[in-house]
Amino acid sequence: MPWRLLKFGLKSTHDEPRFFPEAKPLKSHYDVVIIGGGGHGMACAYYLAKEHGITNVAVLEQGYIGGGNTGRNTTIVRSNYLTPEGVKFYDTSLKLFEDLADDFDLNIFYSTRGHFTLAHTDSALRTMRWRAEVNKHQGIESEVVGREEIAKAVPYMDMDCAGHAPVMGALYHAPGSVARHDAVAWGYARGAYNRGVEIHQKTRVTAIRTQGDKVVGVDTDRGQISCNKVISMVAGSTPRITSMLGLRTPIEIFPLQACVSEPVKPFMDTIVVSGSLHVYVSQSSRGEMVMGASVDPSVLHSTRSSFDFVEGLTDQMLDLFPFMSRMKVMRQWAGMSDITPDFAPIMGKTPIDGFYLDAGWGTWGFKATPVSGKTMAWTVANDKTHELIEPFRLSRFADFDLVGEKGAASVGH
Amino acid sequence: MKFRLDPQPLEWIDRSESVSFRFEGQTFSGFSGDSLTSALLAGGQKLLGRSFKYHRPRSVLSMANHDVNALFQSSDATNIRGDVTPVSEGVDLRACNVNGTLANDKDRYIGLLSRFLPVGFYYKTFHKPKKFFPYWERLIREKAGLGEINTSWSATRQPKRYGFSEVLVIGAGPSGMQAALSAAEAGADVVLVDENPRIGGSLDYQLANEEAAAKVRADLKSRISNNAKIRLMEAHYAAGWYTDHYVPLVGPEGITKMRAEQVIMATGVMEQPSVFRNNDLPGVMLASAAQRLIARYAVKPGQRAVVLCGNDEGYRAALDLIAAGVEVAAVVDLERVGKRGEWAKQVQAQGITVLDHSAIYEAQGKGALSAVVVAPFNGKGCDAGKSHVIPCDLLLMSVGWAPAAQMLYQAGAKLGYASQAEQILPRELPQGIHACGRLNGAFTLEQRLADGSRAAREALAQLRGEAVVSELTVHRDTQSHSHPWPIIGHPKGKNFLDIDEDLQLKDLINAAKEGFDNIELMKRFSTNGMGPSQGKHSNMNGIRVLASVTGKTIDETGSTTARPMFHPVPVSALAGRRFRPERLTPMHQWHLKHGARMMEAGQWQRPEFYAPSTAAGAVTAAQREQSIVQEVQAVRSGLGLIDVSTLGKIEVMGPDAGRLLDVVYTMKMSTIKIGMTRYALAVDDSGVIIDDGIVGRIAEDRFYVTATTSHAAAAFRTLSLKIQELGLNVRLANLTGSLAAMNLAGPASRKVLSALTDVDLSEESFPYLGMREGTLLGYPVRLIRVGFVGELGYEIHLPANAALEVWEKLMDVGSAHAIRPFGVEAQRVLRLEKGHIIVGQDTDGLTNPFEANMSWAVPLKSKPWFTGKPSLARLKNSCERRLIGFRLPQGFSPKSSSEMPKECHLIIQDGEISGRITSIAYSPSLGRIIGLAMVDLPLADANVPMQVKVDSGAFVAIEPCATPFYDADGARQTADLTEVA
Amino acid sequence: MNANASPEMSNLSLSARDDLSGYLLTGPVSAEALAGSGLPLPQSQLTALELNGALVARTGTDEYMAFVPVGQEWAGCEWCFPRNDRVLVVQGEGWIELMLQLCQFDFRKMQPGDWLMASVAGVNCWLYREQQGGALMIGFDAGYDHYLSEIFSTLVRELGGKDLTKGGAL
Amino acid sequence: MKLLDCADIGKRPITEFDYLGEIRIPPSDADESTWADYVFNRNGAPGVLRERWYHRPTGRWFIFERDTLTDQIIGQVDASEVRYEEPHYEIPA
Repeated sequence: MPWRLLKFGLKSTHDEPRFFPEAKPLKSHYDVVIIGGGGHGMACAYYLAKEHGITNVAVLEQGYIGGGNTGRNTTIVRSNYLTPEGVKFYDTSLKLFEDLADDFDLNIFYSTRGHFTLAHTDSALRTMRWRAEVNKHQGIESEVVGREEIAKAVPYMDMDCAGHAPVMGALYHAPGSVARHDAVAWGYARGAYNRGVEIHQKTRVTAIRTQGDKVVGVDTDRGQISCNKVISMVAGSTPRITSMLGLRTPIEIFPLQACVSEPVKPFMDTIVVSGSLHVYVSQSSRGEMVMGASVDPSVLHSTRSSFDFVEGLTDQMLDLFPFMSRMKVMRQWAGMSDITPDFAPIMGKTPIDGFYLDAGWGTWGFKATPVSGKTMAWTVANDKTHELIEPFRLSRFADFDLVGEKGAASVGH
Repeated sequence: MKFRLDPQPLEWIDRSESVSFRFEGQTFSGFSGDSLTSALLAGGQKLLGRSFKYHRPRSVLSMANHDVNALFQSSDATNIRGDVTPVSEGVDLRACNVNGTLANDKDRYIGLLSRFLPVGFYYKTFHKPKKFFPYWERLIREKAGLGEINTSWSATRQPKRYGFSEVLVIGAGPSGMQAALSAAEAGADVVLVDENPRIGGSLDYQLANEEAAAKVRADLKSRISNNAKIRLMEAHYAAGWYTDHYVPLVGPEGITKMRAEQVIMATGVMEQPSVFRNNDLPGVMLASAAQRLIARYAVKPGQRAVVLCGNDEGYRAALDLIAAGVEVAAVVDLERVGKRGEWAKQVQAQGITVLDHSAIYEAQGKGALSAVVVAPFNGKGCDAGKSHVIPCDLLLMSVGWAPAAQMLYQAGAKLGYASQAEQILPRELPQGIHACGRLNGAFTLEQRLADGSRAAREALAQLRGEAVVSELTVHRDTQSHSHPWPIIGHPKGKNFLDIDEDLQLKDLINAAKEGFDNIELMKRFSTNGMGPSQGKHSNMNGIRVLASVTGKTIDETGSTTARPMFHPVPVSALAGRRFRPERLTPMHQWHLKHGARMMEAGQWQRPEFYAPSTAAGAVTAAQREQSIVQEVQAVRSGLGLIDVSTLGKIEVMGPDAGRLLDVVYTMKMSTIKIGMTRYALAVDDSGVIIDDGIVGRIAEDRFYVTATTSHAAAAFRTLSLKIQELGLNVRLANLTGSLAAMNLAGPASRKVLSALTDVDLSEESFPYLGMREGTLLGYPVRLIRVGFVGELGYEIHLPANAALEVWEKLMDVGSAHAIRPFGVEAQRVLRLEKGHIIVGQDTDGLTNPFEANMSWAVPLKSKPWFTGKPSLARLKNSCERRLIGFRLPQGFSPKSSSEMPKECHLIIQDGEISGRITSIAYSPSLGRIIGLAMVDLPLADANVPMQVKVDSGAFVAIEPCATPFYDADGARQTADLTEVA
Repeated sequence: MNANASPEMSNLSLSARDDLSGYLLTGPVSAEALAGSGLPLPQSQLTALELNGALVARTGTDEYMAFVPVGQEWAGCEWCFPRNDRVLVVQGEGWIELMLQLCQFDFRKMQPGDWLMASVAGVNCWLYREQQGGALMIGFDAGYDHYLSEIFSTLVRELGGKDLTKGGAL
Repeated sequence: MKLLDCADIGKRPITEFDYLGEIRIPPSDADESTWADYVFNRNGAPGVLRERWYHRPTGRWFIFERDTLTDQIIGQVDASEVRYEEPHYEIPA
């Protein structure tokens, strides 16, 4: 029972503790500097402090906490990926998500809804079965379902898609969930702050200083810091940071757009994704339909919106949900997806001693927030890449040992 | 009590045409031209809705498309905005988000709990214990959202169109009308757009009773309607500004996507509310809302009014109330009447009491305004001790404006707070963007007109490429029209800052105290400005509160990102007509007539299989399986014909043609002899297989290339890219649509075809993998002996307009050999029997040729260069898996399909995933199930039975075996089988 | 936008040009082959010329698209390939309003004799305004005929015009 | 929607183009790390890139210098400027 609310009612003042620290000057030295105050950055600081006792840490955020991709994604959490290493990684994350509210003592509205990935062609259905089989083998709840099961969960969906490329089946992933993305960043930030970590917003890193191949400090627009461990957790800004060190990566930045409808009374309890129609939709706890599609076709370092995005999305959406034509789109925005050639992240140590990378999060970063924080904290604390993220090492490209996630993606559409 | 006024000079309603409709079960009648809200008010219905969180009674606020508390729903629409939606005969409306009825909303008691529901309360509770959260969540979700959706509604789509203009003027108020006229009179092609059904803007409701304005209005409107260079678009709002001056204009008939070279923003300003206790009571509204009700709809907004003024405009509103017969009990001035202008003098001349340095401390009333509490105000807060009550049923708030600058921000303009004007004003404007009128701080009629001409002058200069120094600030008013702090605290709260979201002043202050003390974090934690009006009447006050709490300036505090859409846009307008290109082969109708079940292949439609003509409609799985088997047997034993017109078909000509193909494909193409073809495999830079096809040589400098259906466009593009990159002397012709193609395959193919073509089909002069040109039924034709399905056969390529006739002739002549048309599914089985791969099925996004068991197609030594060569050189000795053939025991037929191995089932060894089935099918030719599997090494080479995990979870053993499974030495496709055995 | 052309009395019509055979010519000899057969030779790229019912567009350094009236003998040349284009024609009052629903181009600026290659309802097309009468020809691969003809037919009827491609159904 | 201002065809909407990314010249006889760098790594930081765009309706190629931060097209580059010789690669013995 929400007894907690009684206390608000009975007291006239509202003396809740701060989530984040007041703005303070930078210290001259920190043991660890985390660039990026989004979900991943805050999670890493949280686990460094909580699990490794490392608290002389500064999180440097150029904008505001959670203002990057953390606040711009469509908040889906799932683990029905294709490769064994991908499935292990995301499933660890999903299990961590389930306990975050308790860990933070903050309601992140983690709501398990079930997740349908629709297949409209034979080849798409084959890929669904491939993912289902790999998932099941690793104990993940994931199976190929036919039109009847889909109709039971989403009775209002037109499976014949206005007579064009009807839905043939879907990959159903019962643990698929959504969560309040801001709250995840706030929860981790508060947890880190309460354990002594410093959080500096409106602080932009302008250079990373090295001696030989070793990190020795960071320059910011609010002063210089000396430190021997720097972690880049900036997703869409990764190339700007890695180019400071002359570190070459395959990452390219593509805008990923999304939009919301005006709020309506909730009717959709599950998450629906269509591979070939390139759309995904779920209904937020406020009643808005949160809708997205694939990344823009060309590189751009911007979160500008485009009109042809919302035109294409709504056109495809009406094939599945004709009644949505009576709704209105209220707002559209964009994030900056750091895309990799094999649709898998780039994590762990780098050739530069003391510089660690957590990047390549494309359109799959939010769901990895807890596990990336945890494994990167372990990696930094031990200066050794955690075994769960070994397959995502930067050197895999030079070794021609790409992660197989791309295998399904390009075939599945 | 009469609410409808006598005819107003500029009213929009047509009194000759009454319109009746129902609201909450009651019948109302308005006039055509009324909005739903104005007709309801005219019918005495003041209560229009309930607030989102506390379900407090709500009515009119703006009459400018921000009234999110006057949202209605009908049987076929939801979230209908009463303040701007025209009445329509017979519509039956209900209020949104009420539990029960509007008058008796059972959720109205939530307001009493508000003490227990502070800002962000839902983050602080309901999550412990974890298993109860779903229960709480369901409760919260039921209360969430506004209008209801009926999921059986059909899709409605409104056509969209493109529009073009040299100068687009957004907003047809005085400055916008003047800007359009000045631009048009200087020769520009102008579009003038306004979201209201009629132009005039504030000229027609704020200055309706102004003598000086009448002449200006008549003059502007007549010159606009007579100017051929101005295209007027009323009742269209601009959804947002997008790259390169692309502005979608949303109207009742759908969207016009306007491309302009210059954009003049004359979007005006949005009146801001004052924040005081119960400022949300029905009867409390923005002054401009009352003026709109009077001037446009001849609706009397109340009987006895108090007007709260932070500027001159409040006095104008007071005069308009008096003219409309509303008693003005008092004018409450946040500063002093002495500093006001002419309108204040006229109000005093009418004996109206004016209370200087005063503010509204509290509004009172049960369900509607009945009185206000006025108290001395020192610019920061009220002295509650010296307050007094004034009974009234109408309170107008005229305390200031926020610029409608969303599109300026989207276009990249820099804006900043001008303390002289107490308003955010444009500072730097990007190329092609101009701002004028009240949006730019010009407030008197003269200033607004002069600013419109200025903006037009500068737009014309930029249009003509002339350098121009902008005089952006020249016509700005010297005195302010907004009060910097119309925000009054109250110990008992209910002083709403965001009326949409039911956010009280303390909620924002507390959010900042909890660390959410920057504008973006405060918005997300408190949800200020996240409601359907997107902060139009709450963002500015929100910035003022945060600035005061943090001690920063307005500019330092900044503002949240102004995102499209300006007003929510119907999905039916956004989606527009359904344009999904579909491409059909010349034999399409024939296929349909002969029972073909079509499947999508990119934009093409292709026959999947041919159901017996007896089967109408859906076909059972067994019928489908049987048709496919019969088609396969026809090809193996007699004759089959498949439409392959969807293949990519490209002619490559010129001295460097051979070199080009050597670069693009792995194997040497420049050594193909004239009249012969070769299998062509394409990989990308990283060595991954992306396409395969056939290359045939027509002449020394001319080749004919085919590519898979899905890769056809990309294949042509890659060839043309290499030509440009390497500067090769080659020409291309994309004949994918110009030529049709069909594959006549089967032992009788030579016999049947030779009767119809002048090409010598003998084995000596037309060997396997040969390519010959000639005629067929008099049409020019190119015949290729391809091996995909593994029978003697001829792929016939000819002009598309000749294809149907040839197809029907072949079917006719072939009937003697039991010819059957066959589809993609049968082709898949036939090619599988020959062990051929399908790119994209047997290979995935990472498969290289060595894994696909095609090292024979990778001549690393003999070719100096081909795309991907260095990658393949590296991958050659780091291959970790291989594609192998397998079969199931003769007669294997499981009870249920859950026991049958399927494509993408996994091969498991010692509990580890060691491979997957890529292709599997019953082979009619071998009478057993065969397939291909991508298997990890060393298992792939061990040549031992492998375990496949099937749907049921059981394991089925599969036995590796060499491919091709059928006619291993290829005798059937190379032998001279002139007679069927 | 000025009010829709009132449906009843518009002279907007949709018809088709089935009297043309299309060819793609490429390579150094193509200009010579065109001139040799009395066909017009456009000088700059992406422009077109009409002569005696034939239409020739220059689409590359030495690449041309030629549309020759059926029956007019045409020798062709070494690298000359038959095209399989369907050609629709839109003319009459409201043709601009129709095209603005399908193609992002300011058709008010398209003069007779202008050649344009753009996407129409998602299909790559060539467009040309005839010298006489200014009717707009829209050419595309005939595989899209079913799709595009239906769209044009619907739009023409919606704008009060007549679809003359549907045989007698006026 | 962004317009690309092209020689010969004027300003056409970005939706009529395919984006082929930054111009990259394959190195000849490259060692393994140089070649892997060419295949996979990109200049991902915001800045001016020379990119290829393919206009589908005309089948023409355009090379633009574009600032990937501001999306401003700085200029058009002639194809001859970025032409390269056919690379070669000998199998290490």
